[in-house]
Amino acid sequence: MTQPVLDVRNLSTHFPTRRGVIKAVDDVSFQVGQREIVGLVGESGSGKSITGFSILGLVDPPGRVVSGSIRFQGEELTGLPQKAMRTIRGKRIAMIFQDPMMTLNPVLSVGTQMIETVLAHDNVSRAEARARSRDALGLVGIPSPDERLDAYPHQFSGGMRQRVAIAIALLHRPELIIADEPTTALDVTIQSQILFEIKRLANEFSMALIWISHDLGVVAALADRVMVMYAGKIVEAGPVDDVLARPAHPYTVGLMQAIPAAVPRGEPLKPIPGMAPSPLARPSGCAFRDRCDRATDICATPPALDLSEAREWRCFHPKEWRAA
Amino acid sequence: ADLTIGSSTEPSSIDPQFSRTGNNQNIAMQVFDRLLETDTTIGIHPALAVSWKNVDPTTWEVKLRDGVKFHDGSPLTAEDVIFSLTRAKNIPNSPAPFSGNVAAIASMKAVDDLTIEFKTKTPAPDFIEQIGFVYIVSKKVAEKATIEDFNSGKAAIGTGAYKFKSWTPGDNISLTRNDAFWGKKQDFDNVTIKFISNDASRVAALRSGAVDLIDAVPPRDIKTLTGISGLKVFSIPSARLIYLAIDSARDKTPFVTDKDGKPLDKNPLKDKRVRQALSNLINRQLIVDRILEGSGEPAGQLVPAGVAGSDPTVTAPAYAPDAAKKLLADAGYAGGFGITLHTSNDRFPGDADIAQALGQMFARGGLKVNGVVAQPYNVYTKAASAQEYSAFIFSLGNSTPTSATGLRNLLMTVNKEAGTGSFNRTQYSDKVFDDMMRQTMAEFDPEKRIQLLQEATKYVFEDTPIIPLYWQKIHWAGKAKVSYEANMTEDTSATLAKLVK
Amino acid sequence: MSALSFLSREDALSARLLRGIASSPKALFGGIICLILLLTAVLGPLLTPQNPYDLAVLDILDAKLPPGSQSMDGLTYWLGTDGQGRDMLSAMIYGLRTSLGVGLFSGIVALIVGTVLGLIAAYYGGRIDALIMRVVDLMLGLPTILVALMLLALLGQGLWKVVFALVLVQWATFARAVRSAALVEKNKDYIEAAVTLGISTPRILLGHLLPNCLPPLIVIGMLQVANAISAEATLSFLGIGLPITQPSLGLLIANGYQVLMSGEYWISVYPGLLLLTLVFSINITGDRCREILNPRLGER
Amino acid sequence: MMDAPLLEARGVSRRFSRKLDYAEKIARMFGANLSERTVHAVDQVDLTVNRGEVVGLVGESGCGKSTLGRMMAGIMPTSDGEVRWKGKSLSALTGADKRQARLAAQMIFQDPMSTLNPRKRVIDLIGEAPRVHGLVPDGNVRDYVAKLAERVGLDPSYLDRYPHQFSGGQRQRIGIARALAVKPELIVCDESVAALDVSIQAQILNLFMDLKKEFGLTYLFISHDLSVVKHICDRVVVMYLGRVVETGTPDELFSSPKHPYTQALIRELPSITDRRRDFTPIRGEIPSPLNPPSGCHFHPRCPFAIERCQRERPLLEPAGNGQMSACHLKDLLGSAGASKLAQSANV
Amino acid sequence: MSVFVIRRLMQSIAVLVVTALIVFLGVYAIGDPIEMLISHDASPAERAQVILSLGLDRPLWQQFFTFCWNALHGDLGRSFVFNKPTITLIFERLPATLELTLTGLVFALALGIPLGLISGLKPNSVTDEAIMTGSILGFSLPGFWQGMMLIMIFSVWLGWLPSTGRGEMGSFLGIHSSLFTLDGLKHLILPAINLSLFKLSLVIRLTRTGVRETMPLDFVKFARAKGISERRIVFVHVLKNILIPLITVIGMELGSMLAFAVVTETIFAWPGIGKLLIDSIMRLDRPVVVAYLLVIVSLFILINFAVDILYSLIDPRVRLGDQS
Ligand SMILES: Nc1ncnc2c1ncn2[C@@H]1O[C@H](COP(=O)(O)OP(=O)(O)OP(=O)(O)O)[C@@H](O)[C@H]1O
Ligand SMILES: Nc1ncnc2c1ncn2[C@@H]1O[C@H](COP(=O)(O)OP(=O)(O)OP(=O)(O)O)[C@@H](O)[C@H]1O
Ligand SMILES: [Mg+2]
Ligand SMILES: [Mg+2]
Repeated sequence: MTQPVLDVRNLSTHFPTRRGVIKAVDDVSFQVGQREIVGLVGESGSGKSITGFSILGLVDPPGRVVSGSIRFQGEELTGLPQKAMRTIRGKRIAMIFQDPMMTLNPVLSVGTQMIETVLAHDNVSRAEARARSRDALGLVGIPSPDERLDAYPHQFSGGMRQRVAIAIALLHRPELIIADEPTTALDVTIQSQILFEIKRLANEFSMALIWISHDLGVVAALADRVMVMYAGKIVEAGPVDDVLARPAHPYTVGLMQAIPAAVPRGEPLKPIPGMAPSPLARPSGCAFRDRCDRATDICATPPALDLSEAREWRCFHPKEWRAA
Repeated sequence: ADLTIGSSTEPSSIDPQFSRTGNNQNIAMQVFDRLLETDTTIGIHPALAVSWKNVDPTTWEVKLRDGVKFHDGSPLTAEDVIFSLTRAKNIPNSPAPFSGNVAAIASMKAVDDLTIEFKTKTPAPDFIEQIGFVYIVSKKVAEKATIEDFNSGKAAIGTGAYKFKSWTPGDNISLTRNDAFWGKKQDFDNVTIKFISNDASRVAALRSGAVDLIDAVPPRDIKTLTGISGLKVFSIPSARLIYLAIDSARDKTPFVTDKDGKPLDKNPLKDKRVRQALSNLINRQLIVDRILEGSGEPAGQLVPAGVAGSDPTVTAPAYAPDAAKKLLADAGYAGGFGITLHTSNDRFPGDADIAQALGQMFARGGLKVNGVVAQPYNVYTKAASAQEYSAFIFSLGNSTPTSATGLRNLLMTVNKEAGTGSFNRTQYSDKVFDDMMRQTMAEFDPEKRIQLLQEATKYVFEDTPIIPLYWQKIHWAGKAKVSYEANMTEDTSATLAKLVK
Repeated sequence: MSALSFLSREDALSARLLRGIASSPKALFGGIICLILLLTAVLGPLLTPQNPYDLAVLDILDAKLPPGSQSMDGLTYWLGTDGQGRDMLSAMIYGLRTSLGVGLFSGIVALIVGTVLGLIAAYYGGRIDALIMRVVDLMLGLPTILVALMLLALLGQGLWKVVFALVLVQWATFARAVRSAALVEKNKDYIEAAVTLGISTPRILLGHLLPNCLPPLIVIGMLQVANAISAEATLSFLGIGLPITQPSLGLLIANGYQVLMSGEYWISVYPGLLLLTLVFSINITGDRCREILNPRLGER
Repeated sequence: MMDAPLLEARGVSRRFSRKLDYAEKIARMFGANLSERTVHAVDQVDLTVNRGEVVGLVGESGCGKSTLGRMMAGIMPTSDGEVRWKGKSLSALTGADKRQARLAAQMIFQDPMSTLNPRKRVIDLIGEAPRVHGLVPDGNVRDYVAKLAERVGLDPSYLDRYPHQFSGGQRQRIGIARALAVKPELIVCDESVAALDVSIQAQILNLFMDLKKEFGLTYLFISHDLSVVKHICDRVVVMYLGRVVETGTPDELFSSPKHPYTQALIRELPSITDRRRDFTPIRGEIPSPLNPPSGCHFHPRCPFAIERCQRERPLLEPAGNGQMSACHLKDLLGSAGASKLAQSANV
Repeated sequence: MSVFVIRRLMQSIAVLVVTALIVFLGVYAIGDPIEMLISHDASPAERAQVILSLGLDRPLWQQFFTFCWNALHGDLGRSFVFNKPTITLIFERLPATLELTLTGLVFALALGIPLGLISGLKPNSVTDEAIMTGSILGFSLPGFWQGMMLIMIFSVWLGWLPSTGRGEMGSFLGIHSSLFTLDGLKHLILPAINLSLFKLSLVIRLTRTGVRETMPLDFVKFARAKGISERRIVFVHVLKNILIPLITVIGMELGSMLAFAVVTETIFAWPGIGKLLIDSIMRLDRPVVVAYLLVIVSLFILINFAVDILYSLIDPRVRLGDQS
């Protein structure tokens, strides 16, 4: 196996607050291979975004990465000085955010925001930077990109803005893109346009992609591999076909059964019982224990990551799983 | 040498005839001259007029000084004087015109270049004093000049000791010495008058060395300034009387109550004994010492000794609380009554404090002081003139050589046509006094006139129409290198300053 | 956002404020000082050696005595006396009463007036809104001094008139704040939900809209009280404030300010320091409250 | 009037226009190019909701779903057309009848936090309306609210808490209990589950279904999530830019959509059974309702648009199987042909 | 834009008329100008003459309409005291006030923005606490007391700076100002500090709040994710956003500084219009008071106009002419 683009090991990111420490990301390990698209799913607050920010060193204070290692193309990112980190951000790892209305600075023209990104990393002339920005806009399917460079974000629709954000991410042909729910705020038809573009471009530029989403459908459509997060931990991971066809962790099972398509029309849905624990008061051991119908006493101790070939899960009682 | 003066006031115009108020006079007297000039105790002396003669009761002949030149080099002639006195009546929009000073003139004639013959409408004994205070402008220059021409300096051509250079409104006026001046040669080449209205700032300016001389030094700073080496204080008791006006003419008065604060159906202040009692309750010397830091002279009449008309037998009423109590008891107010005092708070130094001190003294004397209300002068004066108060503090500065004008305006019965009682805010009225004053004003013999004035003064103050408190002492302060002639007319002028050799 | 919402706690307002103040030493200090000053003001007459308002007990013979002097009748003037022979300590405590009273009272009245008008403007919109807001603009544009002077002329001098003048210049600030808060709240779904539930307009205005506009108002109110105290002091400085026989802190400073350079510093400096402490501690506490209530900053 | 539908919209339109103010009028007098700007949020919509039915309303953001929902619930007046409640026009109702009709149609909103007044306790949030309307005697409010709370799955011991002390799903339950408290017959759910996690969403949807059975409620269910609509609705109405473009039962609509827009919507819906698929998005952005395209609003984005689509507004007409569709193409090709054409063109 | 201009014009006219009316009535209510103007030994005849020549004998409404009529012809009347056109009087002194306020403003901005940035970027640090406490102090000190203390300390005790007047004037590019001479600058320092201390506090807090509200926004994080330097983020991305509220407030404050320079000008004997106003009120020089307020209100309007235009330059989302 070739060296992974990203190799995260035992990553923990904590937020110390007045009421206690929030373990937003808790001992998370995963890898992203070359040209691989990895989906990261989980319910709200499970730590998906913070995982993404941890990789780029963008966790807002008071939060910080407390332990673990993040290796990008073999290079350790944790503990890297800001300056060195900056040469990686935007250049080799790019990120796209959830809300297209908020990611662009409203008072700077799109061109400015693109050109500065070029100039931040490459020592080129402004004209050259502008040309590259224009090309990037063209790439994501924005018509008459030259004129649009002088426009301001508010003159774009949500979908267009998200494309601009993608164009910015693509400016330096990064090796890895982290996309944090970039289509959640968009309409179905626009979402599908964005998914289409991303897929095409990832392929074209041989980029690796981490796609964060709470929508299993989107991940299914896009990803090669999927990781399921619950309460700060990855509870299950594996090839997308595999995981979705035969989920092992009860949480993944519950997640898949809760969607309307899982039951015949008009039948009651099957929600996971209970609610997610508060990040401040997670039960010891398996955090899903209280909501799990298979839980036994042993679940009060933390389950180890179970590695079975390409699949992995953290559960004492996985749903029966046989290798394909 | 140069002189920088920090002045509390600013002129409203450079046109010397525009306004008769002190701030305008201060500038005018440096650039222009009058027929007469006053000394520090308001005695009059020849200036542009060298002599005058009363030919008959309605005819006067005035001789002008020879060799006087305007700043533009042209000589002063009778025509200029006639022009100036005519002009004084017709200054457009003048808020305080000299029209009263020239009202008596029936006709003027230039006998020759330096002699003028005046005819008056009625016999006017003080005629020369009236016209003597009008500033003389150059006919040639002023004839077509507007007020703007004066302010810009174009028409500010006088005969005075200094030439007008420039005026930066709100900031300063600058003057240069007139080397062709007819009078005494001045010590200063250039004079800058800075306008610093805030008392503390003005004092600070002197202390920090920004100015050489300041006027209107607040009494409370005298002690400090005297103590600072390199600074000097120049003081004089002025002819400005601070008094408590008493609403004695009306049957009911708004701010006197019984002891519980209920209105009285009778005005106690109508009773002379009550007024005297109030006067006796006041410890004038204490007020002067404590509130004014000594900057005052207890008063019992309108003008201080030294000003014509002052009667030496009328002294400041003594502090006599026991006598006062008796007087009150006699008047039927043994238990006292309630009273509210009113005062301005920005008109003269310590005005609000004095009212409070009076309040204290009245309270000790058994009265119930319902309040002491201090207001800005603009608000206060309107209400005071509208007779809205019962007992209120005012000041009256006497700038004429005798007390006649003051008495006429303050204590004679209000009569628009006769022009008497224009500042009689309490509507005080006494027939006998009115007659005495009329007789005085018609008297040509100066000696006799003064005697009559003294008699009238004695008569009227017997009745306590107002309660005189004290005459203000006024101060200038300067650096050691200058000396200043403190004067009763409260003038601040470079002509009064000298360089100490 | 829903993941974070447990952080933006909205317990009872008072609890949040208290907790917020207690968590900042600076604000706690300010709050305690405020309380002490408030208590002093309330208990004033019990604490003072002299009734500084009673002209009969004053004696100008005692005027301008330096701190620590003895009076004729054996009283010690710890902070000296003023130009009327008033014990400065007593005068300052009474002055504090007046200043705080004027500030609080005018602040509260202005708050009520401003709130009602602001709510009306926001809820009804259109012409009523435009009219009220133009008046607000005008009020905010007119110099305080001119307004106060005009009022003084019309009404005469006195405590209530100063209060009235301060209300007049302050209500506009509240009206503007309420209006902008109400415009935001008005569009929230809970108002629409109330409409759907058939709840009457007055009830919606007072029961639903108003309580939600309150937090910024409380803060503005607090800061306005500090402002009003300062404003009253400035008015007094310009000679158009309170009756001189019942000096507020501002008036004491103004009186003493004139003798500041003549060496009698205590007449101005002590009340000045007290005023400064008062306004400063209110501001410091109010400031913290603002920080706590600003939803975009959240708690530390 | 037993057979009149519970709620019916007839040719309902809603325009939001910003009138020119005096300054703009003056400017126009001087020749400035200004006109009133009008948003046609809802444009001549007919919609029937029968008693006991769950009608789904889908469409993209800004297409007028909420506006239509509000008009149906009687809290927003119509610009044109009328809304009939049990056969009677809402605008003609007065007094007690009007209040009755208003209370009978309740609304549940998207963001559970912002629909709850943060300064009120649960007991007041739910209890206020029944109390002021006199539906329950004052002394019984707590019992009444407690019962409702229990019914929607809230612990009645929480009644004295404030909304922020609840999770998103619980807040939505409070909102539901509040609506139920005035004994409505119809509930308009405006994106009521969109903000919730899938699992919570499932709980709430189940609750809706239970309540429907228990109280015989009727729902107008607004959502942009087709899979949800498909699951719980008896009939689906698809809107595009203020107009209804297609209606039908979910089974029919999802298996054979007639309108090209509906087809695209359904096709682009991601699903977990459909992995690493290729996307074939419809081109173009959603046009602004400020100046919608002429003719068929969808024509600029439609892969099959013909010249007529630009000119003429297609009417909502039966398209077989009880479906209705507003598309010119079915006239040309026949209803079956249109969808076949659509499918072939996109593959 | 034209709509914007028209709307502003109409509103301005209404505001001006109302201001004139209120002030007219107000000054009339205060007192009788005659009492203030005439000399203390004036005779009744003189008094009558003055009343007549100033037109004070006519009923108030007539005076008001005459005034309005003349105002329409650009004549705002003549000062009772100075017998100068009020406009001349005001414009003679306006430069001094403008000089003072602008210097004060520049001072407040030049010091306030950096301090606010420092505070906001390191919230709750010792520096922040110090700056914030200082700024509250700035709010709390009554202006007159502060001015007095400045004079006490810097002029009287230390003797470093002059305390009164405007100092020597220089001229540069045809502009007369005390900014161009050393003496003039010295005179300017204390009053400018006095005037600006309050605004300085305001600017500090606005900037700080702005920074604190802007820093957590997505676009800042996105800019970081692009690898932009922190400097550029603060000085371009954040600052430009902060400028928007800052400009609004500064606009308002500049107006009020102009109007309320009264206290400073009184204390420092600065020959500006603030002092003219207070003097005119005290002397009941009604034409000056009315004209002053009309000029100030017009200035307010002009400043607001300029602010709106500046606003639309900085914030591309704002389109002039749109209501709210
Ligand atoms: N600034 C912060 N301070 C304290 N806790 C935080 C902060 N940011 C995030 N958290 C906590 O970290 C946890 C993970 O948050 P994260 O944003 O990664 O969730 P998510 O999975 O992305 O959720 P969503 O789907 O809602 O975006 C949450 O429990 C959240 O409460
Ligand atoms: N009060 C209003 N004033 C002006 N325009 C409005 C108003 N309410 C809605 N609109 C406009 O009407 C159109 C339809 O809005 P509506 O809220 O009904 O859409 P929607 O389908 O519910 O969208 P979403 O899915 O985003 O909720 C939008 O373009 C909107 O901008
Ligand atoms: Mg997230
Ligand atoms: Mg909606």
